[in-house]
Amino acid sequence: MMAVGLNHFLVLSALLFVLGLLAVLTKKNAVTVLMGIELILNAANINFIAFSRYADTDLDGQLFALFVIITAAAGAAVALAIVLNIYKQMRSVNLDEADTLAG
Amino acid sequence: MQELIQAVQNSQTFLSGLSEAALAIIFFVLFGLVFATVAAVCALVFVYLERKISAHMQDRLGPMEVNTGIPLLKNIGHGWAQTLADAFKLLLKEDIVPNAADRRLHLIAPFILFCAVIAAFSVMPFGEKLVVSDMNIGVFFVLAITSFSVIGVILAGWASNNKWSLLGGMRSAAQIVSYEIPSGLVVLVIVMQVGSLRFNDIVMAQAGGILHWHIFQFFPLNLIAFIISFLATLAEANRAPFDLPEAESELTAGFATEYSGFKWAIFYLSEYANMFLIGIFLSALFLGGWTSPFGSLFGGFFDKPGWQPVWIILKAVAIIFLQMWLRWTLPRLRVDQLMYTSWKVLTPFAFVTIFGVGLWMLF
Amino acid sequence: MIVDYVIWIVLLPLISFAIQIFFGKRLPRQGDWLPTSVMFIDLLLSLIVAGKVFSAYDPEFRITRSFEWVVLGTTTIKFGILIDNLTAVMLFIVTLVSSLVHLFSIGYMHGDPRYSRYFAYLSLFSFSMLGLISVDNFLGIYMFWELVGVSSYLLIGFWFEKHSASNAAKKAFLVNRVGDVGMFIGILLIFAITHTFNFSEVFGKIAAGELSGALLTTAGILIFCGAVGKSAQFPLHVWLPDAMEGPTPVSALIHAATMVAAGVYLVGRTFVLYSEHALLVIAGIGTITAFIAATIAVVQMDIKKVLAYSTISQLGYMIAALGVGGYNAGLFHLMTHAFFKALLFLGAGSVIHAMHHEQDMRQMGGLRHKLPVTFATFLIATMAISGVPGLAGFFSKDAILAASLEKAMETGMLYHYTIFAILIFTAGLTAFYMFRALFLTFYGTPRNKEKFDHAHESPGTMTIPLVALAVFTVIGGYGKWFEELVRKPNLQMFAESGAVQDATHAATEAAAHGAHTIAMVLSIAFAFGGIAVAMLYYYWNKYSAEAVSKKFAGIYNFLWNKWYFDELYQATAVRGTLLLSKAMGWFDLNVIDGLVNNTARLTTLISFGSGTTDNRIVDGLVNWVARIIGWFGATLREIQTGRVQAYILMALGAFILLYVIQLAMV
Amino acid sequence: MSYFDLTFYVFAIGAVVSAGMMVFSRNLIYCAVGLLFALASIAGIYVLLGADFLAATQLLVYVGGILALLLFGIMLSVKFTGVELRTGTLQMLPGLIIVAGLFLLLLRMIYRAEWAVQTPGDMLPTTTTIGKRIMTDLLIPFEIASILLLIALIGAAYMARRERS
Repeated sequence: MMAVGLNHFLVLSALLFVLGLLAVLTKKNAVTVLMGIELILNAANINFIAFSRYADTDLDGQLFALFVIITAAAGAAVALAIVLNIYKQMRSVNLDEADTLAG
Repeated sequence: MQELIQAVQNSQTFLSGLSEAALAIIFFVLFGLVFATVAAVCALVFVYLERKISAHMQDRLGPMEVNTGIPLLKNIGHGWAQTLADAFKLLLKEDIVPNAADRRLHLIAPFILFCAVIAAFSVMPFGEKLVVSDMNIGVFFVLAITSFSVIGVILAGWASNNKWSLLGGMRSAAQIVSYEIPSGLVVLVIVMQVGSLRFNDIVMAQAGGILHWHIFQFFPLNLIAFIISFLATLAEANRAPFDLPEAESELTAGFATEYSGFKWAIFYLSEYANMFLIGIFLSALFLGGWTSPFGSLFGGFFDKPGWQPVWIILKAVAIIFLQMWLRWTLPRLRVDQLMYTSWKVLTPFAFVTIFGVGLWMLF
Repeated sequence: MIVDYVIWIVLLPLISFAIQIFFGKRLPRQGDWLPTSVMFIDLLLSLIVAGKVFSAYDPEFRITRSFEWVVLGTTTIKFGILIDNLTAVMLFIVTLVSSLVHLFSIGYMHGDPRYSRYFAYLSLFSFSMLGLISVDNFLGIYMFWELVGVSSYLLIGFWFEKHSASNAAKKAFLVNRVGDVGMFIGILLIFAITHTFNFSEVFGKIAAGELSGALLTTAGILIFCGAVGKSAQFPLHVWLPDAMEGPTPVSALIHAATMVAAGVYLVGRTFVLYSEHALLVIAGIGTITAFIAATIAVVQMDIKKVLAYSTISQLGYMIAALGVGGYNAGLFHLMTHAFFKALLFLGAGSVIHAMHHEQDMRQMGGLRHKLPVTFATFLIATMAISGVPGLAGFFSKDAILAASLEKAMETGMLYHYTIFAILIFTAGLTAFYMFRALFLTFYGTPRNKEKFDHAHESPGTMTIPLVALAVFTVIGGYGKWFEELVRKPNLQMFAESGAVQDATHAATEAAAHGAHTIAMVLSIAFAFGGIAVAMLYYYWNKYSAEAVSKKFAGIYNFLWNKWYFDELYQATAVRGTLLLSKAMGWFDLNVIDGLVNNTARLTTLISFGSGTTDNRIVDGLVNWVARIIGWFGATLREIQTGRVQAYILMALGAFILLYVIQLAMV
Repeated sequence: MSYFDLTFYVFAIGAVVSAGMMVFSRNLIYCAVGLLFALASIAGIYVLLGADFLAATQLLVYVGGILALLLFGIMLSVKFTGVELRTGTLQMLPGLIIVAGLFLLLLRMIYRAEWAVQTPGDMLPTTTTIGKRIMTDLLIPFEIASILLLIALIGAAYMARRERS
């Protein structure tokens, strides 16, 4: 295979993004969905860093990725707290049962 | 790592034909094994030391019986081969896995813990050149890798599928996570003074004799930092006064209850490796790492590169002795006391030292 | 001066009528004295007026006074009083007879429950009759004509509880109306052309030739119809015999002297109007009426019926006289007839009064000793009407016959000769049936013993008028005054080009004389013939009337049934109208109601149709739309599953779709 | 096959395989472990891209923090509250189709677009530049991020606390 270039990283990030999305779309358990979301964020980060490397932008990409990681951490904490509360309310964490907003 | 590969490729040995990647794999494996064995050996030694020191502290002899008939070593006595015997015992012991447990996790957990600890050694400075990978973010890397051990502990607790081991795992994980914060903060103090995360930079900053060691700079602050760091890392290793998770009557061995045989040995090994890691880490940060305490006194004789690993290891052993010392003297902390010291004592003091050093450096 | 008198003469009865009708009951003696005294005052005034008019002794005597009554845009209708010799005579006759009848009624109607109202009706009648003869235009005549009709209706139907009386009243009124309608059309015809109602103006216009030829003749005949109706001439005479249902004085006043004379007066007043042809018609009708009435009178058994038919016959004479140009004769006969016919009726009245309201001659007989005054006056009147020389009747009837003969000789037409013949024969008949009645009632043996015994002479109030009338019957005929004063008007009199004395007057004088003597001889002969026959049958009883009636049963029945006129009218007019009304009824019911019902059914049908379409289509449409929206809503709702992951899936799907579309587009 | 490519493929495959494990495994814990190795390999990828500081942060924050948190979440909810360990999947087929479609679109985009790419320079230590940049240009976002974390901390703690009384 040819030398690893930018495209490789982009493909990898796309693949990870897609897998993360798949997890979000198909997993019944809320926590797994959260994991999926984390994966999606990481995929995005790969993109950022790949571009910060291959297009010299004075590490902007990396800084952005750093902030993504920070917010992801905050998000995960709050999300998990919410999931816990959902569990208290509904005695189950399955997303397909949480459809009280159905039309 | 890159130079090694270049060197091998250039040396016309049979290896130079291989592609860079293949060589890289070979070197990875090689280094891994080396460190694993070194760690194992040190662990054995420390286990033996611990048993002897703790015994003598408690005015008893400790293991004396197990010696070997091997001509040279025969007359050492003092049961020096005790740990060898233990090791053999553990290796031969039946490896029981609770039936409802998750077999794979049960297997992986100890290795995650062990890898986390061993990986940290790759960054430790045994000499100016004697560093496996001289990372620019050396210290930060150590902190990051040690956080892996939390996962290992949790998985171990979970994999043994018994509520108490899970609780024990949870508790030790919580303990590790919460003590990570003060140790991280304190590292900041040193990094602030040195201005770089590279171990060698930190160590060289302390060159020039005992007085240049960080511990003595900014007089009280760095010392406090050292103490906080020492306690925090001790707690992260789940040792001594902070080894509550194993100590509870119901929790027995904490998350390692369901482990036996080789996997338990891994746990044991990783614990002592962790102690050794802490030793080197602290000596590098506070006690001047591989610099000789005598500085230029004896004509810089002791500063020669050859001596560097000796100094660092001596300092590490001293710290380890201190840990063992603490273990057999101080009573265990209750869980709330444990959490209290972490959040209400160590973290605030860490902040104080940071601010103090920060201000101090400004003026 | 004279006009004021006349106005008072006309208005006094009206006033008395007003008082009488409202306060009659409360007046002493139920107010019978009021109208009677008023009538005598009227008689006095009319004598004064007559005196003044005749003292002038001028055939051209004429006083008129008129005032504007109604202004209709351009045309103004004038209303006024006309007084000339004819009016004076008529005034005298009417007031005389009316007052005598009032006097007679006091006795006759004594004890009647509606006594006061009777006198009120009498004064109403007098007012209308006096008004009629003094007015100077067509419209006025027509108004009083109607008033007279009404009062005759009221008086005939006075005893309205009697079914026959009310029927008779109605019959009289309706038949009169028929005539009145004809008259009214005539008046309108004249007005349409001459634009005026006034007599003199109309006659002037006719003289000027504005109204002439066929139109003039038709107008004349139409006006004559009114006269036929009122004076009970040939086609419209049926009501008079039935009118006998009313009280006898009424019959005497209305059906003998005055009202029936109105028709003759009208013809007289408007004589100029009638063209040659019209006169022929008038004469014809007159003669026929006379003949028919006479024949029917011969077989009548009721005394009042006999007198009624004799009246009709005498009126026929008058009309015939006018028809043949005997203007003077006709009117003279009117005057004389008024006297002796009123007498005859009052006489019959007292007979009936005496016999306690028994009118059938077969119940009477031999009353001459019981009722000496009544017998004597009745005898004089009978002789007068039969034309016994020396009495009033002879002179007037002879004049008529002479006039007709004269006309016959003048025109030499067979028509006029036949007329003369018939008139002569009728005169005989008249004599016969009058003396038959006389002998049946007063001579022979009394046929109803019980009533005969009760009979007694009528009281003073009743006998006085009889005697007065008797006197006038005797003296009325003498004197040329009538002949000179009441001259036959001709067109020239009214032409604007000044009054040209009728040069022709002398010529006719000679011819007249010849005819006169022949007529006189013949009339006397026939009169005494008639009397002789009557004596044969009823006085000497040589032949029995019954035998004759059986032998000629057919003719007898025919006559007895009054020539079947009533049946004829019943069959034609009455049933015709009934049929017509039934037809109209049927038409109305079926056609119009049918039409209405059908339209109703049509509308219901249409509304039903529109209703259902509205329901089915409009509502259907609305419901369909609602259902569709409902369906959309339901399907769209499916998408809202409530599951977050489903939403993300949809979003991404859409994103991909758009992306692909965008690619395809580029 | 340079050393660089090898390590890239090792980490890439490691990441993808573990991510696949996370997605397709039924057992919650395996998901977590899958995520763990995915994150670790991604940290490796960061190193390959010369972002050594970020690799360390990734390890420290993601693996040490978020993953530990997730594990805690799973274990507490499964062990003590009876949430069944096995999780099913929803609408897998449509999900797969959509995701595959997306992946193709992304690939098409990657290979179609002409990225403004220069040849990468040698890998310099990034910590100092990051430190400088944070403290100069990005000071405000840095402070806001800190406040954000504080809020999240308090919020999560408040929400998850066990109701007293």
